[in-house]
Amino acid sequence: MTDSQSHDAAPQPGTVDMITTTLLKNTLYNPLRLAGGLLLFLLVYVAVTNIASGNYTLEAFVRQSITGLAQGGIYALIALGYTLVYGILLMINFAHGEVFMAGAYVGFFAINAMEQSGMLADHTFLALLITLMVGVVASVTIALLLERIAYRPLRGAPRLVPLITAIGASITLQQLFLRLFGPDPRVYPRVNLYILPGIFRDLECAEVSGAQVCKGLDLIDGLYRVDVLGMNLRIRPVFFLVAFFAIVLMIALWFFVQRTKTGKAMRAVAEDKNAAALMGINVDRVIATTFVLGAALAGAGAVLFALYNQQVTPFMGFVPGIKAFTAAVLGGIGNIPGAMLGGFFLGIVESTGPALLGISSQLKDVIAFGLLVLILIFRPTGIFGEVLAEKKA
Amino acid sequence: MLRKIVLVMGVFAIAALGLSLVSAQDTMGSSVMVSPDGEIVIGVAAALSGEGLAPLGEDIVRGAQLANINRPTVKIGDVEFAVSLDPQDDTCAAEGGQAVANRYVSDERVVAVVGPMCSSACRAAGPIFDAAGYTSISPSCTAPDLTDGTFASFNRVVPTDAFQGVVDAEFVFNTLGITRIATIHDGSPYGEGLVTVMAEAFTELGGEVVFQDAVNVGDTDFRALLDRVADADPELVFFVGFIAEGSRLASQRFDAGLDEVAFMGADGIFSPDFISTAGEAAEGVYVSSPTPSSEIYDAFVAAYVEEFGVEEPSGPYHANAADAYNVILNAIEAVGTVDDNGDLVIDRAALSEAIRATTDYEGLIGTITCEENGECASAAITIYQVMDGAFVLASETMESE
Amino acid sequence: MIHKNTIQHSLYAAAAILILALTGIFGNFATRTVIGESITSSTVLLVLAVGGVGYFMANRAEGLVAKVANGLTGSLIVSVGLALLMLLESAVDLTFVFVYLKRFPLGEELLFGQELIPGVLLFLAIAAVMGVLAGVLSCSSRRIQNTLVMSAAVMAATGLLVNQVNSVIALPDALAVAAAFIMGYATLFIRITDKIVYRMGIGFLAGLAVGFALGGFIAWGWLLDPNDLPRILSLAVENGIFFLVVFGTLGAAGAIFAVAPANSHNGALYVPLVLVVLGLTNGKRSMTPDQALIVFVLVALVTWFMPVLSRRANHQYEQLARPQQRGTRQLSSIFAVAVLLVLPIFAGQYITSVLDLVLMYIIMGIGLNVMIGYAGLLDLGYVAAFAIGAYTVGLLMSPSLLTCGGVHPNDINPDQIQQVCTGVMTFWQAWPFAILTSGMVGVLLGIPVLRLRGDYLAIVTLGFGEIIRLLALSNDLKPLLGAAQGISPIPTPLIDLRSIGINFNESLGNSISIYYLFIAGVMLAAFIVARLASTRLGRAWRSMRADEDVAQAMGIHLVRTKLLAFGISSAFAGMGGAIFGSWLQGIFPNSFTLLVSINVVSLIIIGGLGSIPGAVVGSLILIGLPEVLRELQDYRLLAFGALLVVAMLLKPDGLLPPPVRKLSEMFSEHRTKHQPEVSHE
Amino acid sequence: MSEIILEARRVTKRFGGLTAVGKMDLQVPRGAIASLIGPNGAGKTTFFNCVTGFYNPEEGEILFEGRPIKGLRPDQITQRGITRTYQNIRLFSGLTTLENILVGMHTRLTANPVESIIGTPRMKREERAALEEAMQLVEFVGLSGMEDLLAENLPYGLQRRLEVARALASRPRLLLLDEPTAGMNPQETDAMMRFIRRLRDELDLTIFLIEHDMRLVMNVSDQVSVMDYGKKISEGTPAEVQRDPKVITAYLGSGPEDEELLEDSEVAES
Repeated sequence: MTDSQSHDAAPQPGTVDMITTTLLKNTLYNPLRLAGGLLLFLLVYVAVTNIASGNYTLEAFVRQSITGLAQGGIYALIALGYTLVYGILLMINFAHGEVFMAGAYVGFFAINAMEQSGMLADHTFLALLITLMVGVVASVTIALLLERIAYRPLRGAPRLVPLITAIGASITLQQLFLRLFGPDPRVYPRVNLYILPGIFRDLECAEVSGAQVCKGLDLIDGLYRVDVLGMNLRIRPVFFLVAFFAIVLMIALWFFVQRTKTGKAMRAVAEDKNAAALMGINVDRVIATTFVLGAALAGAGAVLFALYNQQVTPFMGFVPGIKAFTAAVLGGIGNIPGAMLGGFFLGIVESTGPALLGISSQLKDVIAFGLLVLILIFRPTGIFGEVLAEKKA
Repeated sequence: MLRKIVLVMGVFAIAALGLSLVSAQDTMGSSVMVSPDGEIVIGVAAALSGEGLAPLGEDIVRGAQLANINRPTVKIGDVEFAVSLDPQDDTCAAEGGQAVANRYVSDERVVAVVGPMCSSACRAAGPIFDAAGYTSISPSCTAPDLTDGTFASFNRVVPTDAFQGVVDAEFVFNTLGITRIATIHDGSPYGEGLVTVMAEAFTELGGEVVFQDAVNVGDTDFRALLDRVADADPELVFFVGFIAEGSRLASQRFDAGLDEVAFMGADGIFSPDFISTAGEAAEGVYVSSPTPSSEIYDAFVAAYVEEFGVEEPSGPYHANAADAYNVILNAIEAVGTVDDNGDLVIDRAALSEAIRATTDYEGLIGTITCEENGECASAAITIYQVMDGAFVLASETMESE
Repeated sequence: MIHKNTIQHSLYAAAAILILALTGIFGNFATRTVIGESITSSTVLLVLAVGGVGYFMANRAEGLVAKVANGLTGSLIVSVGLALLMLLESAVDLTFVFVYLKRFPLGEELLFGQELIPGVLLFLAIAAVMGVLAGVLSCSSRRIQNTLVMSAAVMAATGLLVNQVNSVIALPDALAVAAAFIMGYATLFIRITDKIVYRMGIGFLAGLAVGFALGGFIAWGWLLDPNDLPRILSLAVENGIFFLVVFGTLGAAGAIFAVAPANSHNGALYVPLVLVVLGLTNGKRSMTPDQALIVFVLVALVTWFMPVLSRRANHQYEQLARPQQRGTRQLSSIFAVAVLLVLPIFAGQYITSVLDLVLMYIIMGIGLNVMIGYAGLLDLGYVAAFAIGAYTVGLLMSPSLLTCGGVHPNDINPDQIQQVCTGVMTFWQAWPFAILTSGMVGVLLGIPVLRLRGDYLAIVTLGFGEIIRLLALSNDLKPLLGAAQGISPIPTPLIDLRSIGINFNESLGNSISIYYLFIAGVMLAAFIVARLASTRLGRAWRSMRADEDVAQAMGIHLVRTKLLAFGISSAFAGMGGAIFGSWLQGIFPNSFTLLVSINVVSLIIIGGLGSIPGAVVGSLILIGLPEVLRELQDYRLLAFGALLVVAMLLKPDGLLPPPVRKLSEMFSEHRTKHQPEVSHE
Repeated sequence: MSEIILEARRVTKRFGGLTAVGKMDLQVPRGAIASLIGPNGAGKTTFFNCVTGFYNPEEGEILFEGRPIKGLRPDQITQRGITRTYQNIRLFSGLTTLENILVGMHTRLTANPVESIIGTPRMKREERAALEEAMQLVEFVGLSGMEDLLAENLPYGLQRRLEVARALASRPRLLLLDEPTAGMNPQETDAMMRFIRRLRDELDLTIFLIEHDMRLVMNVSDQVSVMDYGKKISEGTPAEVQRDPKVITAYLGSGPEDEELLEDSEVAES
């Protein structure tokens, strides 16, 4: 409707031109962004020199990226929970890392019992499925209790108050598990889950009564040397399993939130709790559902994590919890694909960054948080986090 | 306004006057008095909380407790005085060491202290014990500079890192014949300190440290770091830190293709918990430890297992703690006097001297002779290797000169 | 008859208690005696669990029968839960899962040495009795309940703390101090004048009388052996004048607090009580039953009469003229300060070191209040500024790359260090640098996050905290910051007044002397922040917190105002960090964890956002309590976490939220006070 | 009429593809009560936001007292002498009546933090004078006796008055009122009408307001501008505007369906 009036305005530049010029202008005229840009450039320069001088090879990058992929998948699964809860309640559920830990812990008792009874060896897949379910149920239970005891009574309180209860709940859960189950790490059994013997004909073969029997790919505990494009890689299928799992669950979650009735109710509650209540939505129930969804993802992630990292301790949730929250913010908190992307990004940056820049691995968190700051300088609401964040901030 | 200022000044003046008067009078008790029905209290400072630290601290407390059970009294002439322990958590950190030291020096009944456990805690506790005229014997503070004469109160019955690091380097270079190593520590003063000594000694011997890095406590995924280690192509990975990180590194090294590369740790992971946590990955791992292998030591461990209902000691320092306890008791017996009321009087300065004058005490960790600077560990470093889920001797015990 | 929620809530409580029981808590505390040999911490815990639930349930019903029924139900449900657990424990081995049950089997503690079945029955019977008692108790008047519960609680707490808080004050000293205070207090019955100065004078005389009497008794040898006097009474022999001044002052304090507002009155009255209790248990490792009884009775008496006394004091205070009221308030705070100043002499090194820690966190709490409480910027990386303050002091006070002209001290011949490292400063020189550096780094860190709001800011600041710690820890910066070894030794602050002609040369080397530095820091911080908060900048912060856009539209320069908040707040952290570094005489990067930031944020929110007294209370509770309650051992952090949750659920605004500023009252008061002066000018 | 205090020249503000304000021209004479009316979503509040610096218009020029103010930050514009109130009252919660007004004086106070800390006599004098003036303002807007109430605890009508008092505290020369009578009953509206006149007459202010209540607009305004779809469609005295057929169509003709969306996005962005 305004087009008719614009004939006397300067001719509109092309879209691409406009974007580049505004970007340049925005960057050059903003000292902060300029500084950020320079720093980013410096990082890239260091990385490039490292690669050029042969200190860092593509092979190392691919190898480290693969482990980063798994770590990133775990971050993503936890981050989804953060993002969901944040989207609806605008609160940082600091105890989410402990929800993750609870899943892994209780899952341990399940898988341990099944190992004792021999079920793990006989029906591996079923046993793993049960462990996963147990882990999910444990996480969900803890999350529901948390919501009911620590968060729901404070729904109208100032925003910092639930943050403190969340921190308190986080410490309480961590210490409670420590006091209940002891400080020594619990160790998941090593699980061999063989799949697709038809495709992987020459893997895990053994002579059984004179005949060559091949069991196939060991999905969980397998470690294979593969030569791809001249790169000598060590592949653990479980890394890809984790990443795959994270992506599938993310997509499922996305569909759930976008398409189902409950998902729509969740979005409505996120927009405006009062209005949603007036529309006949049971806000408490929707919020509880959100916690359940987030916890289920965390619980599933926890069991996967424990399956390939073995050790489970009461403290295992804290650091991943913080990283996952970083990932959620990186992607734009409240945004489902954003959390996912943030998780993978963080995982890969953490594992490739120190070597790429040739600095101590101690500083990997510095790289992760530094990138977070840099990204937030350019996009204050995270990579994808525009719509929701601007409205709520 | 003026009135206010005058009032405030007045109060401050009174307070200052009181302060100077009372504090002038408040001199530290230079001796301890114990009545015949009282107890000689010995503090035990160790980390009783914290992931991976609590088992080590608990081990120290148990060592002292067992020594206390074996020798529950001090005999002065023909009078016996009971000894009791006062264990406190030093959290293996400077703040904890400071708090614990303040706790002990404000309790006049505490005669001496076994501990603290970690070098940073020892460093923070040192000035406080010094000022109060207390004396302490640490079973596990290994930082070399603790005995450089700064602290009059500090003694230890554990070999310094300067020694352990050299022994480790010699073992790797001479016994194993390895020339390329990578080192990793956990960012604790202990880890960083020992790794630095070891790396220096190893380079001096003619070896090459091809990669040096550190892990963050609490992290779970060290695969990227291990991948960098693998790229540097060492023959052995030397890690100093505690059980949690150690067992993760040991397990994850296979994912990075370090199957053929030896893995070695130090006393921080010398614990059955390391083996049970790392599982199969612990097989073949070398661990250096101040724990000796001798008959009296084996008997002590047997008593320990019996007393506390565990399968094995949860850490490496129980013997050092027990020896520290006994050295203190010996010193008390040497300097304690019974006064006319039948009370035991222990002069703190004399006690401190008596401890440093300890010669040729046959302890669990070897023959203990204290030097002027508080270095009491004539003790030895022994290197073990994990075989079939247990620590077995990998080398002869190496005695210090 | 039974309240509709009783069974449900008792079941919740039972579940919580069962979980605690599974941690082995009962056995863990069984060896720690509270009163005599028989009553242990775990007895107290049991009474709390079973009786407490019964009492709680009984309280919501009306009438004796209903109360008893509810109490019984509550107690029985909890105890049946515990009994079932004991039966389960004896039947199945739970120790693989619940490792602490191995060392501390539940049955060992709760069966009272009986066989399983008789023991369980006995346990249930005792629980039932406790439930009935709880019901009966809740039937009595509020005042009786308060008195009984309070006395029992103080008795148990004393028993727990006896071993920790030791050698504070001898009983004769405590009684003497209390007597002087009470004499002064009693002068409120002499109604000559309302003028506060005269009141004080009368109180002083009363105290003086007590002092004279005591001094006389001591001199004549009627009271105590003159050669073996406790700390305060020995002054009578050593310095009679000063002794009398002290007692007179105590009496004056009593007279002032007798007409003080209810809060300060009550607080002041508890001081002699606490002193006497401390005197009673002085030098003991545990409390005997008689001592317990005395403590119980004393506390009961004070609690019983407190409402009456406090009402009267408050009433008297209200009757005073405005200037007299102000005088009373000022005087009582001056007395409070005086108590604070002499406290460490009696408290001893340990308690003082706990107080030092508390004070340090108060400084940081006041500082962080600027960020969170006033400006509304959620900062989870406050530890960064704290660390920078500590490191700056560490680097400037010891030989380092900074002070040795860029040469590493290890590369310098030890004999020449003095000549080369000319930059080494004293604490008093380095302190301002530390404060300034922290403030500046705070501003610098603030710049990139100016546009971020709320939780984005939280995670970025958290990141900054971690970045600073990791940089300090990293091998890459080892030559400057010392990596894991940190910086040590750092000299302690030295007050050397000899250059200005006063013969005073004292090193603040221990917890007691550094206490005064901390006190000075707290006062400075409180003064500055209170001033800022009540003037232009403070209003700008608070309006920004309420609505950033409108604040800007009201002419507030957001960037400048925010950066000032970052800078000032960080400067206080730096101030605390600097003292911390030289107190510890060394700096270790592992001191600067996220937990420090979390502690500070929690304490100001628990205390009440934007409230300086809130920061004090929050710090005492969150930092002081866990430190003193070392008896709780590993349960400390668990209690800490639970406390955070419970405190927020019960008091979302914090314990001492800032009062609404009554500007118009201040204004009119000011006008009446200054009107004549203005005309005079 | 007399000199022009506020002048907008071809001001354009777009949100993505949506032009909320398009080539808006407007002049407000000094000392006038000028009104801006228009259907919901016409872009009135957006225009206000452009004037007060919340938005930076893509095109055009805004002059205040002859000097360009486009692109200045809101605080700079306040410093120049323009303040405003809000459609949905936006007081500082947690601050008392007096404190809210004192915040309004922020630009006029000069004490820097150091002076505040030291407590210099100058700063104390300034604070005292500010408090005195705030008390007078409280009296002026009729909030006496409620000085120490928290702003959020005031009754609705009084909150509006406090918002005006806060705006007045910066001693503006141009006051923008965004729907000052929204949510008020007829009596309150009448009181507000008198109040607005008093503001102009007693404080020598220029007032520019957005309003939906036609009775008020037609009663108090010296000049009425009408906006629709982001453009000015009419301007003049109340009587002239009332007769303008374009205005009648704008109000009676049904707008497109995205009208509400536009309004929503305005609320959301502000």
